[in-house]
Amino acid sequence: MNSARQPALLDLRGIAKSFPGVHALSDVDFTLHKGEVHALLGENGAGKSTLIKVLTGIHRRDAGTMHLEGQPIDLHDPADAQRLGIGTVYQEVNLLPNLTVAENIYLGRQPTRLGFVDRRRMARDARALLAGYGLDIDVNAALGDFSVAVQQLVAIARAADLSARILILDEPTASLDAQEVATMFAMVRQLKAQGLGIVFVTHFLDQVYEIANRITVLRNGRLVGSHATADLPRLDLVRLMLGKELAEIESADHAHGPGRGGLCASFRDFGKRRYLAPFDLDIHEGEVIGIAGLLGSGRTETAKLIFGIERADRGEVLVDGASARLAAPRDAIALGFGFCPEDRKTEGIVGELSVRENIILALQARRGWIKPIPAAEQKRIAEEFVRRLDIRTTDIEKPIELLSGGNQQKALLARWLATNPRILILDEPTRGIDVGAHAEIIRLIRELCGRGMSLLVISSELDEITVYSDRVVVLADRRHVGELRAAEISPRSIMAAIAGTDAPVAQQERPA
Amino acid sequence: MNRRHLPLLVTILVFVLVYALCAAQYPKMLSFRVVGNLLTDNAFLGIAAVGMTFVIISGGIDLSVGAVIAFTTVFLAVALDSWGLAPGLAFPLIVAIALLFGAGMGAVIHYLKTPPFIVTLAGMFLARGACFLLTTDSVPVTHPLYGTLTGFYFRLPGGGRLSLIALVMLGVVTLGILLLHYTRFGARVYALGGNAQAARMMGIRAGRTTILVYALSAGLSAIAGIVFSLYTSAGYSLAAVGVELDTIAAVVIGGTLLSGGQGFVLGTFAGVLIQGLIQTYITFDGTLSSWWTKIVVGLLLFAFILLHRILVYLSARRAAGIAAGGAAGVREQPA
Amino acid sequence: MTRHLKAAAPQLAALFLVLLANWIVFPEFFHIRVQDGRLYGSLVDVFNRGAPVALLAIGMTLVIATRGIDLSVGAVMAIAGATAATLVNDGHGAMTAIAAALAVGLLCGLWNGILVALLDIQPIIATLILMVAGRGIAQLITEGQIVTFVDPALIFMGSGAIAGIPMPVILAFLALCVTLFLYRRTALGLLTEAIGINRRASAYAGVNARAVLLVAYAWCGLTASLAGIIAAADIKGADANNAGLWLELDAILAVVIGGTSLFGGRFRLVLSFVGALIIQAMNTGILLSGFKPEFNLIVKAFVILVLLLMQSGASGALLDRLALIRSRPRLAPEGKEVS
Amino acid sequence: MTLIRSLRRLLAATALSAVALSAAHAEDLTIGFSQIGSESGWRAAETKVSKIEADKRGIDLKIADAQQKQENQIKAIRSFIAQGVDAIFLAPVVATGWDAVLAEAKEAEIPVVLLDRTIDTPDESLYLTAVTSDTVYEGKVAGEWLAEKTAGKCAIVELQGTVGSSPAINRKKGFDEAIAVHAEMKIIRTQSGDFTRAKGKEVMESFLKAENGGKNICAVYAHNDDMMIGAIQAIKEAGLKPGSDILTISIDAVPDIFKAMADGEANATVELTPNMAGPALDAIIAYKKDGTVPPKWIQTESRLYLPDTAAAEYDARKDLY
Repeated sequence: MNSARQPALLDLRGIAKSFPGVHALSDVDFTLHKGEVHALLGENGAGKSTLIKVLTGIHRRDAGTMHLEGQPIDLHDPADAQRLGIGTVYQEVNLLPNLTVAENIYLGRQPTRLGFVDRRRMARDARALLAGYGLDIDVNAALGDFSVAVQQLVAIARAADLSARILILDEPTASLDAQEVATMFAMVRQLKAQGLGIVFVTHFLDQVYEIANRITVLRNGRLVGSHATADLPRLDLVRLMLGKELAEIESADHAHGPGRGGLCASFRDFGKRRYLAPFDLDIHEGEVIGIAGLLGSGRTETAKLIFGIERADRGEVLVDGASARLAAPRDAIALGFGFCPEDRKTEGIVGELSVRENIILALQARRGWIKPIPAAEQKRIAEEFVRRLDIRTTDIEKPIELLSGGNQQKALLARWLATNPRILILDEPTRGIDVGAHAEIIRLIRELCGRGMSLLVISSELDEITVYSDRVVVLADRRHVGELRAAEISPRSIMAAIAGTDAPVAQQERPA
Repeated sequence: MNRRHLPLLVTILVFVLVYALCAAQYPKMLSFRVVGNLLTDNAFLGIAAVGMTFVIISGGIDLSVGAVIAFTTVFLAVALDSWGLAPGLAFPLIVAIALLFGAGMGAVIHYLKTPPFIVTLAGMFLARGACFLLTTDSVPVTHPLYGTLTGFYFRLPGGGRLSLIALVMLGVVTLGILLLHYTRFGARVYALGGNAQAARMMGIRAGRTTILVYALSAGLSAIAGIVFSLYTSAGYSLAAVGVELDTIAAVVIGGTLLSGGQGFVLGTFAGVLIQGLIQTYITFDGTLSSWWTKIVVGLLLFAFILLHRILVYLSARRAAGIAAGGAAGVREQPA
Repeated sequence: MTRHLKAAAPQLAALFLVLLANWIVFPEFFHIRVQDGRLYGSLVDVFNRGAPVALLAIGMTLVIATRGIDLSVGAVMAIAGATAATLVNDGHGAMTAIAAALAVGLLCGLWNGILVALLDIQPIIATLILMVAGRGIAQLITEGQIVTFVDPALIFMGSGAIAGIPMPVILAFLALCVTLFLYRRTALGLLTEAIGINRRASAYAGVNARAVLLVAYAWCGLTASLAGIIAAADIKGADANNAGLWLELDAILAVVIGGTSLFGGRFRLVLSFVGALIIQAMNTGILLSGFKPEFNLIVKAFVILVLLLMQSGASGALLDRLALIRSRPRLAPEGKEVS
Repeated sequence: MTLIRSLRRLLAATALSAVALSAAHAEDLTIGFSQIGSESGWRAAETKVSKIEADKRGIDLKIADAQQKQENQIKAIRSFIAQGVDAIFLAPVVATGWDAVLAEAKEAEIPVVLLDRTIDTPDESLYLTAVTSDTVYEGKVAGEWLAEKTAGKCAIVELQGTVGSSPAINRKKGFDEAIAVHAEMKIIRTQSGDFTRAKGKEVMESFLKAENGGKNICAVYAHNDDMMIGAIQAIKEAGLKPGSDILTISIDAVPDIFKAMADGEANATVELTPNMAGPALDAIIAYKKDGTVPPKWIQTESRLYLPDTAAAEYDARKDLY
């Protein structure tokens, strides 16, 4: 497939790029051939995104050469890249939710008649294009009306249609469930067969082995290796990425916390119409409850109801045996709850504020504005958590938006730990962060429940859930469909519960 | 029906409702004369508001429209009467000047990364100041063409008139609809207002679009100025003070979001008519003192915004309910 | 401290330049003498005349920090002045009148706050309502006339002096200090910035966004009413038609010149205050220069443009800041991440 | 379907309006008054007096406030035509730009009376009559008084009205004409005080500083009394005596300037009467009754008032304002 004689589709040599104070890339080589899926891997901050931004014309390189099918190229802006046939799909910033699906696909190259956009033809073309990938949706509806998965597929369809040569997929699967990933991969294989070169960035190693022909690993802005997938066993890959052996993950055993303490909170017949079917849930001290299910199954909805972001319209909450009010996050916080949302950027961090301010925010909000936390105390709290959670920042006064994803996640965790909560809800705490931070967060989860804190952890990673949960609540179709206890917990049993084939525990009441 | 069109429908519905209420109290308001007046009297406002719609959808704001209108009237009066320029030359010339002026503001906004609010505020001072440099007097335009143009109208039953400037406004609104919804440029404007970064990544040149949007707004303001100059046959440096706020209100009443990315030219048109209707109603009433006029206008604005919000909220909730009930697990929940 | 000074460099340089220009067109600009127990001179005028806009700018800064805007401050000034004047003329004491005027201002601010925070109406439109109706309310109180008053205590608010320093200057500084205390000595400033940057994330962290918004708008109404009292006391009469007319634009301009972003978030009260002084220094300079009044607006437009150029060109740091703010909802450049 | 129904309703309404037009009688007249706004105390007084005068004569006066905008005045006139009023009063905010809309009124046979200010038009048949003072003349009266008072020798500072407004332009013009014949009368500084007290005070403050602490200034001329009241305060705060150290002359004759004159702080004012509606109403009633055509210009007096009568004049006016 990859003929050595014919010039590579894309060839980068000695690329360097630095920002004030940081060498983001130095002397990186990268080669992409036609009809291959090339995984680009590395921890957060390794330089993947910078390399991609150089490739797509968002950043100018400081040094190095770029050749496209043997011709030297120089990119000034994303339009240049688009013209040369380099298309990109990003994890977060993808398309324009306020435009229709068809407009998104054809933005900048709409079919026109007499100078006016031929909307009918555009819709027809868009429908045909998506149908080619097995997607049948209303192309005249706003893109924002569709799920992230559909949006992502539309983004790929646009990029592939736009650029017949190179497609860059920057963590496109980060918020998709297994079935959606499968749909996407079918699409990727189709494109690969058409001869496109595809650059694939991801954190999911399974996916790499499923679809990539070749793997290039970056670390600290440098190239550490480029291998055919078949020649690179998983363990070696992890070693390349981390630069060390990670015994901890491999030896993860089923070490649970000290078991259940007293009953801390219980939800009875708690639910909201058209949002989540009523459920019962007891939370004990020092317990880790895993919440499993596919994306959209009601996992995040459960968290949002418990945390008062959405207001339940039936049922009651008992905290320490007394009925409690849960109309807003502030009520939940007053009861000693905490919640690390999945969408860090829009629901978690307050970007321009410093790491210190982000960490003390919830504590301060709970104390009320009139009693500020003294500056020295703020500094002490922030520094303590920076040390304890190993948050990598040069300065606690640095705006949090300048930190990497994993460190932002840890700072958010610190925000809640500072309030010393009784119940902490973590929604996908390990999503989109690198392997090292991942292991650290799992270690933290164990440590926390060891100290008597109750944890609700939402995760798509069944292995992970299995490792730390005392109990697993399984959801499907916005309903709590089952609950697994200590010995029953395994990836297999969870999947069975989700699928509803062989639920080991009596199913909960179905909603009316 | 598409959910995107909801605010537009609400606006039109409210217009019809308000008109019906007015007509119930003053039957004479339901005449061709009043309809003709609505179109003629608000022609310049409507034209400027079309430009403002583009600016606001692109995520910006333009405070200079009133001043540009005033400058246009003064320029035309001076150019036609003192300099003896032919209208065929003066009209394109002033539109060209305005286009350049708007493009300049767009360039400052884009390249100096300054908020449009401030840049166009400076533009407002500049244009208004430039009027004073030409003349501080109110100058009548005596050119015979003006008489011909203002004398041109279609007679409607009941003494109503569909004037040339009303036709110009209807034309601009139509072209605005075409430009916004049926050209690539229009899609770029939406894209820029929806998410400038994403639009840039999709290959849209933000700078060029920004400059074009502000040039378009200033150019349309100049056309509004020409219309205003025909409307009054004069040039006056204090004309159209505060028109920028009227246009912004019309655009917002028309269902366009000030945060950008969503809106309709047709909605703006309805917004302009609603404001005109409120004024007509107050004149028909004729008992309000100056201060009560202001208070009532404020209250009506409030009532309208409130009604709009309630309707949109109710429909959105219904729509969300249907989506959640019908396609749980596939469609995302609005948070 | 040096960090603060560095951040303030463009504003201080601008103020210096405008004052320098004034000195060039009018060499006696810096002369100050004592007249009837109060300081007297052009520089004093800059502070004295700048006080109302400075007061408006204080409140406006807080509102802008929440990602809002308040167009009604000019109208609130008129209402407050009308209230105070009418009350003293009805035989109430000056203290009662002032308290009532401040209370009315607070109420106006709360009204705006309710529209924005509880009804979720876009700030520019929400406050447009009071901008239009408010002046009508003020005229309703005065019945369209200029209500002249002779109460010495109320007049003292505008033209009195303590230790030679004119009252408006003292009141503006006092308001600045109280606001700084209220926002920076408590956690209110932090919470305001937090909701301005990311309202949803702040709400999830337990910040009562509605309360913070209400306080910001209420405080803005309060400072506007104080400005209105000063403006009325200055001319010994409440001019509902003209008091504070178009001053909301000056106040917004002052905040932006002070370096607070219209996109909300980090705010800088002292520099907004400096921004108001820059604007007034410019106005005073125009008056002293002897230019024809026809040139006023042109000069103003060019000075604003130059200020914008200075802020964006002379200070690269600020440019970066603005660029960052504008791209906030999107990805942070990964190149700046810490590895 | 609804369209047809509304069309039918429209036709019915227009038929109604035709009936209403023919049924107008002289005794129960409806008059529409397009007022500029309430930008000054004088303006509010004019509105108030107009209402009183209309009530006296049993006439229904509909007042439309234009908030200082010409476009609103044009809209109001069109609405009055649509309503079928018997006559229209117009206090034009600006001199130009009325031809088209007044032609419509003429076509609808509705007489128009201009109040307070006149308009700039080649076709005088567009209005029945104009009840105005002569703003150029007002400026002239002020200038002549000052020339006489100072024996033709005076360094004057001028507080202009809003830049571009017609009273500001005309009052400046009249004043300039009056002092042009005196070689030693000169305007040494002129700035706009926007017709307001606050701006009048601010501008005067800077004039005082710029002119050697006010020692170079012999007199101040303000285009309206409000600016002068602000200026008087500025003069006092600068440690000078208004009325003696610096002479004052302004226009309008509002109550507060009489008070200042009574206190010896102002020297003179030129009256602009707020009762423009009275003569206008009489003219319309006569015209409607037997077709008496009034003279084209009913000029109100521009009287000069001096401190001697100030106290009495103040008492006479304070209720109107």
